[in-house]
Amino acid sequence: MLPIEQFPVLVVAISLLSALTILLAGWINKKSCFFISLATITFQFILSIFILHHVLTVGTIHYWLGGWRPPWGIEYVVDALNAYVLIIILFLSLLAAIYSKRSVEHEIDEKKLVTFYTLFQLLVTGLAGVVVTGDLFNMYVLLEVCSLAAYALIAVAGGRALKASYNYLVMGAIGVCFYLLGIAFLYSVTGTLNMGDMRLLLPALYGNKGVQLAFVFMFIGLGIKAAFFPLHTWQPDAYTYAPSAITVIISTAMAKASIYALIRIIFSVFTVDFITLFAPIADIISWVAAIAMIFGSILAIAQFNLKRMLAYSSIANIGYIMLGVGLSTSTTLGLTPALMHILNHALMKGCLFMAACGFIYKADLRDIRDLVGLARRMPYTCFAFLLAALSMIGFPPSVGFVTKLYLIFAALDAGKYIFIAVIFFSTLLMIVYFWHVIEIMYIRVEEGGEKEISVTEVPRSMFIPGLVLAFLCFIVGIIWLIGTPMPLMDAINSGLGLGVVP
Amino acid sequence: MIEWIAQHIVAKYNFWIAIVIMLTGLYATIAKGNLLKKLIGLTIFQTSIFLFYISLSDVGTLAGLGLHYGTAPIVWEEGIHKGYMYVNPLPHVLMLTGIVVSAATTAVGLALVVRLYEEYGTLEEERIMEKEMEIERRGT
Amino acid sequence: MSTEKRIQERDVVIQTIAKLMIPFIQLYGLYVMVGTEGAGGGFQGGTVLAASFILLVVAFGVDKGRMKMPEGWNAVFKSLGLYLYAGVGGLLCIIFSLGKAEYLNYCAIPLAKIIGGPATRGFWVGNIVEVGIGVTVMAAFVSIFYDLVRKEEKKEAKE
Amino acid sequence: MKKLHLLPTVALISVILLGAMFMYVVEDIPAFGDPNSPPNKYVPLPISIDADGLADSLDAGVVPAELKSEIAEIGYTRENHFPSLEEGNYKIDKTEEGWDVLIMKEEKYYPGPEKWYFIKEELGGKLKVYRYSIPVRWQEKTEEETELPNMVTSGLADYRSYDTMYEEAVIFTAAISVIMLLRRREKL
Repeated sequence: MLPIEQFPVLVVAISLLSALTILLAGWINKKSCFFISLATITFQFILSIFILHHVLTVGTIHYWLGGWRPPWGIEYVVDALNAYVLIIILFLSLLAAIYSKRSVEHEIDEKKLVTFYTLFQLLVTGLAGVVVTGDLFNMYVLLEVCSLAAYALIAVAGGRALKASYNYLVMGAIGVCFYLLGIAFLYSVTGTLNMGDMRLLLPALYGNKGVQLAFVFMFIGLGIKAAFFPLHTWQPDAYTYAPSAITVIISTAMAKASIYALIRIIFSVFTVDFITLFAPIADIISWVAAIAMIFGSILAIAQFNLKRMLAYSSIANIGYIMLGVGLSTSTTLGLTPALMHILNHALMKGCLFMAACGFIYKADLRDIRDLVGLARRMPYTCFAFLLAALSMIGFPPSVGFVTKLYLIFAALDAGKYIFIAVIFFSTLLMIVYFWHVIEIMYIRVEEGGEKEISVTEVPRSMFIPGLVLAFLCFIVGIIWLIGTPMPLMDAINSGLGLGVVP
Repeated sequence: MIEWIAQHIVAKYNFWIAIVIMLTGLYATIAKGNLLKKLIGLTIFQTSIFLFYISLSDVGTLAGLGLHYGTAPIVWEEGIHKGYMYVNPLPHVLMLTGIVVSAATTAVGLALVVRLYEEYGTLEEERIMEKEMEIERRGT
Repeated sequence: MSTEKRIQERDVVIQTIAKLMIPFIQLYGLYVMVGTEGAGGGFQGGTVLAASFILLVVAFGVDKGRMKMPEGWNAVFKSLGLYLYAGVGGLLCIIFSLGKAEYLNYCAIPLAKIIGGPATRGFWVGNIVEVGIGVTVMAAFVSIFYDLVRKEEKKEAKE
Repeated sequence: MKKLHLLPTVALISVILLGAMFMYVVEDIPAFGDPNSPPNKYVPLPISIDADGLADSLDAGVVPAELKSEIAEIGYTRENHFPSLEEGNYKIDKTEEGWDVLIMKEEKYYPGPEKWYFIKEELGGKLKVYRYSIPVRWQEKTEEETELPNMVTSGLADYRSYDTMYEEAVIFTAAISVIMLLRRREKL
């Protein structure tokens, strides 16, 4: 066994051990918590780069935990899709950790710092674990680790966050239970829990009603976790009232991990054949996603609270990703647009939430109408917001533009022209609400009666991650257009049996 | 018809009992306005799933009349000769994990309920909503 | 007269019975936790042990209970169980075999060269992993119980 | 006027929908207590070929080429990280009901043969292939491999020990969450 094949398990296990260490180290020195957490996440990020390199050059990593062969024991399978999502999640966690340093000191009792960072590290553990695992039940346990940490971390802000967190807990627990029930049905007909094994055993059982119901349950369960349109009701409150750093991490890394789980279940356990065989499942997903794109954008226009507006915008963007998933079965592009938007949306929404939380940090500005003339006082934060908002609208050559371009290609290729109209309409709505904010921030001049805001720039550790993300929005967009990551996308598509349309 | 009932309702009574409990739990989780009752409903819902898993592991056919008897999965040579079979240990293992997860979720939920009660002085969802509205109105 | 004091005076019977019962409950918890011969295991044993502490708190009040099981110890125990499991059991396997064996593969522990692989596994699972699980579960449940109970007490004191 | 009770209506609709879904699937759920059901013993593979000639070959201890290619077609091949049916890698035990195919494990510490496939001759002279599922190995090998008589313990803390580790992480998370939400004293 090559030493590098140990890395997937080390990414998760060292993170867990670090969480324990933070709890004990915090007893001696509260300041050390942040640094241990930061060092661990940096280390995990470096490991994940090695994993991606190994997967692309050598091949898929199969790792038998405890030395037991897969159907009897638990297996870690790391292919191109896992490695790609793992890097995104750990990169965003790293930036959120850097961002949390000052914002947490400002928002949370000093007494709670130790437990806060312990839970933060456990959240990262859960997210990394969900992504690398190759076992259905193991995924359930790790989903529960990261969800429990997320419930508590949202609630720590107090006040209305408690109710938001409670709603999230009830919805999330029902979602995870549905997922567990789905596993029960699959297990009762296949007798295995390993994803690769189940993929081979299922084709003979596609006609089995239990398998069909299992698909529905798993889709609903993970859809609740990912805040897919009709199941999103917990999401706006949770994003709005959570502490800043937590909003950043759950809106980017956690949403992406849930989407990853959904993609893994749909394409790796049930495969493309299943979703095209019985019902037009892919079409249903596309249509619901199209409704989500429009619904989220319209509700975002109606909001005055900036964070809530961004939360509704997230619902629309989850719709973009799911539209990519829905179209993937009928184009030669396969999952490429959806996978692109997983990265792109993480970059853009991370930057936007960092900026929005920066406004709250300095002057408690939650309302969009209070942001008048802020660009002169907080130039860097506002610039980051501007770049990310332009990118969201689809200003070339930003990442938002690339996503929309590829989604249009995919819709053209599939011959479903209606979705092109949906994409254009949703872009129009996005322009309305983002332009509204930008206009208030940059163009509108303070009137005499407006209250004087005397704010300066947020601390450096808070605006630099935002700026990094904002510039990445454009740099990554150019990289996508050049086509450097396309071999990775092809590897993922061929691994899932996509991209080949008969 | 009678055959169908015997085959799918009597022989699969484990499934039906789990389903009835599950639907009770789900109804309570969604419909009840009291936060604590919601949590109780959630626990019932989770427990019914455990019941379904555990019942998958049994190997006794018509216990009493039939040919096989399921016994606890602990190595016991004497029992094997008497015609006993070990029940499937895997669902037990999975559900031990599941029970811990359920207990953990309940603990976090209870902690949230305690905090909510401190904050609003009530556990009825409607009253909490009203108070939130009030706070918002006062805020602006 | 405070509520706490009144309760204590009223409950002589319960206190005496609890004093008698608690050692046996703890002994039984340890038996369930370590005895891999029969049914049981770390989680069940840990729960029984936690129940004994909860009985202590119910009979004598939180303050006395906390003297027997301080919260500081609780935090250490919680981490200790997982350290035993994930650190000692898991990472050492990789370290001892220089990256050749898998995580949690107890055959890679040097003990296996002396008493053989299966025996090592049995020893490790029965005595270290199960105890780690039990300690974590016990500490976690006791800690959750303390935190859920203490609030009410504070409210009563205020009134 | 009393306002419409929205939540009970939603709950009732979802309960009825779910109940209907469960009614729909009941025919395909394995019967209670079936010792041969997929979770308990083996899973049928979609293979069914004529037995004439092949049974003799199985009796002689050789898996015939037709069966081998059928199994490979499902995907149980070396490329998918499953054991292959190479010559000398397996052996066949004849039992009353059929033939057990035992394959050498590839685990470093436990190389001995173990049950993988089960081949049965059915009434119409057809051969049916089954794959053994998880509990078979746990029940038969737990004493040999872990020296623990209790299969739940060995399964919990050895075969699926990784799940258990994160189960502990879950309870740890819950304890820390409760501390964070409720504790107000100086320590932690």
